[in-house]
Amino acid sequence: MSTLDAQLMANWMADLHGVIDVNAKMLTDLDRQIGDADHGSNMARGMKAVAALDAGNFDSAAAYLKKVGMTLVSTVGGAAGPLYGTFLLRFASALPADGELTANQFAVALSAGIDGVKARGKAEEGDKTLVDTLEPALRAFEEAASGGSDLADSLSAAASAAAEGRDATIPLIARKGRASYLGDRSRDHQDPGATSMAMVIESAARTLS
Amino acid sequence: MSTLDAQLMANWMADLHGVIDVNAKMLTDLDRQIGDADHGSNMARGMKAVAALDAGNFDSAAAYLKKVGMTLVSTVGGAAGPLYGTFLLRFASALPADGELTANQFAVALSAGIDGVKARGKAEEGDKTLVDTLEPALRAFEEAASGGSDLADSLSAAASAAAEGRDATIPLIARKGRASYLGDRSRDHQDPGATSMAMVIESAARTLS
Amino acid sequence: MKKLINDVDTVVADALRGMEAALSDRLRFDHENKVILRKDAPKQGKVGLVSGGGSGHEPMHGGFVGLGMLDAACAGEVFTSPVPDQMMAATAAVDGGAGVLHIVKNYTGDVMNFDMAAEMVAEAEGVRVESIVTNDDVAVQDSLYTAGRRGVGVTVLLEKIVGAAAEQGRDLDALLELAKKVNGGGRSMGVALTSCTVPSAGEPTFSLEEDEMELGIGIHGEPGRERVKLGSAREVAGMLVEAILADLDFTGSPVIAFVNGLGATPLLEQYLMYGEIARILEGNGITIARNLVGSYMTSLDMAGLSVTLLQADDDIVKLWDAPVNTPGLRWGC
Amino acid sequence: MKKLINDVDTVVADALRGMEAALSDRLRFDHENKVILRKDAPKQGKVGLVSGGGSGHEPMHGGFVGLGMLDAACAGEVFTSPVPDQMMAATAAVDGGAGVLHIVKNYTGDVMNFDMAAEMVAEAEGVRVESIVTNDDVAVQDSLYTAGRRGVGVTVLLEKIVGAAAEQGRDLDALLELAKKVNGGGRSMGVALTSCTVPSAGEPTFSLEEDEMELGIGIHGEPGRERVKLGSAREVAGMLVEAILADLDFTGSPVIAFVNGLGATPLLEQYLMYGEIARILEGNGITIARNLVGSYMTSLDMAGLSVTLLQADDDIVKLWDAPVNTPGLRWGC
Ligand SMILES: Nc1ncnc2c1ncn2[C@@H]1O[C@H](COP(=O)(O)OP(=O)(O)O)[C@@H](O)[C@H]1O
Ligand SMILES: Nc1ncnc2c1ncn2[C@@H]1O[C@H](COP(=O)(O)OP(=O)(O)O)[C@@H](O)[C@H]1O
Ligand SMILES: [Mg+2]
Ligand SMILES: [Mg+2]
Ligand SMILES: [Mg+2]
Ligand SMILES: [Mg+2]
Repeated sequence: MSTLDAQLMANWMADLHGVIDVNAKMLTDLDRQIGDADHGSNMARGMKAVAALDAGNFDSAAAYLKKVGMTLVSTVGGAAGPLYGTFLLRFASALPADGELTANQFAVALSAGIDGVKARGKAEEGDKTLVDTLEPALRAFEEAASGGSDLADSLSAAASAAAEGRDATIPLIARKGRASYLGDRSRDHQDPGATSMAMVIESAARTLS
Repeated sequence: MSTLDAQLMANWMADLHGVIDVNAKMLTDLDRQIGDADHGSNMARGMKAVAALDAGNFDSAAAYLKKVGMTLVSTVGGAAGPLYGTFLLRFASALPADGELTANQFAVALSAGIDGVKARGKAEEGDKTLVDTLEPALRAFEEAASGGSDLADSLSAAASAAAEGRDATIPLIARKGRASYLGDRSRDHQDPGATSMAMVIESAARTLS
Repeated sequence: MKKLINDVDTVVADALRGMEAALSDRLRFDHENKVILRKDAPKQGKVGLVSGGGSGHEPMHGGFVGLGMLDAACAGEVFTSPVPDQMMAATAAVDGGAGVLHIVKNYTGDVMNFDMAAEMVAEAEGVRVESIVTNDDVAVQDSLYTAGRRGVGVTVLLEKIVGAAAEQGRDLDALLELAKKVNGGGRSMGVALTSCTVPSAGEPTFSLEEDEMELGIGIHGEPGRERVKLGSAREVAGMLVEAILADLDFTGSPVIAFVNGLGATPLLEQYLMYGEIARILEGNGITIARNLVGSYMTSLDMAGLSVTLLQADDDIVKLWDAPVNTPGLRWGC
Repeated sequence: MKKLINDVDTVVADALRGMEAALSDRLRFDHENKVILRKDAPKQGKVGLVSGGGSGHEPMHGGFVGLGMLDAACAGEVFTSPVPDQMMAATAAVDGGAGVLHIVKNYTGDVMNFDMAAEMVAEAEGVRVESIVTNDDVAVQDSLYTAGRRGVGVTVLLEKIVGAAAEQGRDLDALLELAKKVNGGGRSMGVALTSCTVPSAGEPTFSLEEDEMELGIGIHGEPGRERVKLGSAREVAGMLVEAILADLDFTGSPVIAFVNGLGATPLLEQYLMYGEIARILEGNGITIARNLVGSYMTSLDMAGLSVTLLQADDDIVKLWDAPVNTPGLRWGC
């Protein structure tokens, strides 16, 4: 049972901050191969700023996560900044003000976040972007939840699907973002944004239930 | 017995041209260590221009060698250009118009050439320059000649002394030219100009008698 | 990695402090937002010109702020688009009541961040903002399957030309139209001989063999069309010009020819390449009205260069010749 | 070796052809002698200013030919002094009856070649020639046991300042005196992070470990004072400024501070370093009257930079501010 408040979301972000920090070099290395070698430092810079937010200053989960979204927009830059920022802003807007966090509420918020990402970046599943992590994660989450799983189980289903979605970017040819310049040569590389987004979902599974 | 004419000097220069060409890379490598990595290409450029002169157009050894000196001045550049050019201009000016080339005449010409180099470059023996090849060569030549040796024997004495003078530059600290910037660090390197100048004397020994 | 920096995290902030120390007689610095401004901004009644992008391309864009070019430039982290806050601050600071034109290079990050900024600033401050997205790099296929052609050398020429027109007092609609004409009539192609090294990454972005070059390189070290054998200057010039001419016909009007060093390529080689390129253009019946040779849009310490051709009608040539006074480009005053 | 060239033997000739293609509206080229001239040379009654040296330092010297700077520059082979024929041709071409000043960097080859040229041109053409030999590099001990300090950054400043004075109509004696004052009041110190590669040599002149730098580097890759561990920008700035201040007192008058990139060092790092240097100078009670930041005197593709300080009295500052119109330096017109 998770109480839907700023602290819960701050736990998520604190966990994610740690994961991104540890993996920043790896994310940058992935981006070196098909991008411009900055995804790890971009995300780390953003999460550092997020970690400096004090959950105590926010009176709801939504208010806190909106600030997280704005903070990412204001600090990450590049493609990831607007995308991660929009994801969290829309995710936050779809959350109820308080109460328990239910699987259904999470699904609605996740779906809203994904819509925001797709509207901003115009990518579809299969374009070798972080959408390739998000879409399977949402599908798995919804399937689990509609089959009666609680938030925790639905989140772990989503996390597995996110990891699979991330891995599935490897054989793809990129059609959006910087990697698309490579054409065929983008094949056989794992997408950095899909990789960091899988960390987001995995971190949610660890912290939100 | 050597007839003092343009053709004799052209033989000298043709031989030298071949030697410089073969050793250009080595001279540049020496210059890389204590200079600016161009002595070989400077000398090769100059000797190529000298080789293009037609001895048939000159009515004396002196006229031909003056043109060689001017050609080196006009094509070599750097420190070597004025020094080699002055050397040959002064050498040429001290030659008699015609007749046989005697040991004594060669000694006078060599001495005049050296005076020109020292006036131009202000280097003394021991400064780790081509003067360190020239001075011992002149001393050995004069000693041999005054001991009754003919031109051929005096030249081979000079060539041995030139090689020794060149080798003797290795332990020296440079006090003139670009190598002097190195101070102590110029020690344990053979001077490029002393090396090319030894080829000049050795080539003279091969061709002038 | 060998760089004259203090800390990979403060490279841009430190460089802006140094730039301010050197140029505070003509530029103003908003360090909080990493925005470089004309000292006299906002100019009442003049359309404000704002550009920006990742740092590491200097003098672009900060070095092009001044009379006859930009009113403000936003400096992102190295090779990373600036964030909307920076663009909003810049836009608000240069708005003189006649609206603001955003000059954006076509990269996903730049476009999305400038988009967000334009939306937010229009809402918050009521400033009218238009955007021109430059996309002149013929190395990238402009298709549904890519993020579209990248914005490269034309951006510099556009900032000069549209900057001159803004200085003359043209309005936002006219400037947008002019900007579209410039972007539509310009094409570029680049080549890298060596990789750049991003400070925060600490090692070269890619590596090339001693006899290889990357044809169609992007200014952030993005891979190009193909990796080919290093050729002579003449051959390389041929490949670059050919790729451009295959994409757009340049025989119809005179051109501005721009040879741009990517960072580590000596001016000696840039001039040498310009000579080869000019010869090829002449052979193709193309007249060069004006030229620019130098390292104006760099990629940190990358060795290589890019070629940009721009169709230049009388209006464009006159605007090109108009006075400009920026740290990176100056003439006529 | 990776270079955009056709042939190591024709690099300079090819680059001059390209420079002519780009700049023939304002410069004239004597390709036989590899001399770059002001289009309007000789200017009757004006003292002619001639400089030159090995190529590979662009824009110095050819890029400094034009109004308010040089009348002619002689381009030697890469890193090799030009020959007297070139200097004689340049001198004869720019003599407007008021004599000619040779601006020579203190390297044995340059000095000897300019000396021979001055002797010969005075004899053959009756032109009055004076020479100023710049020797501002504090990395080298100025003693009987060396060829003396090398001429580096001050040369650029001197060409600008004395060029402005020549444009004003000062006579040869006055210019020589001014040139001596500028040279005497200027000092420089450089550092290399990587070696350059001379085209004809085909490989780097020296090699440094990943964590080493050469303190006191010469612009032809001549070794410096010592090889030390690579430091932060702040530390490196400290070492360079300290070496300069130990050699000459700069507290007496304002200075012109010149941070010069050696080729492959990004402008971003140059500005960052300028910030550090300005801070140190301030801390030492030294006032900066004017500054110049950029790659004006390069060493092919070497990464590194040099710092030059110049004592600048009112006359010098006014001459600095005077209009200049050359490919490499332009303002006021
Ligand atoms: N149009 C897009 N839609 C969704 N995701 C995108 C899009 N473009 C890029 N991305 C994601 O952004 C990631 C790169 O982020 P980052 O390296 O931080 O930005 P940049 O490419 O500007 O350097 C990619 O790996 C990809 O997952
Ligand atoms: N002042 C001098 N007097 C005599 N010889 C000198 C002097 N300066 C330099 N040299 C000789 O010139 C050689 C270097 O020639 P070179 O490399 O062609 O010229 P640069 O040093 O201008 O590149 C040195 O090895 C030295 O022997
Ligand atoms: Mg990236
Ligand atoms: Mg040399
Ligand atoms: Mg980026
Ligand atoms: Mg040399």
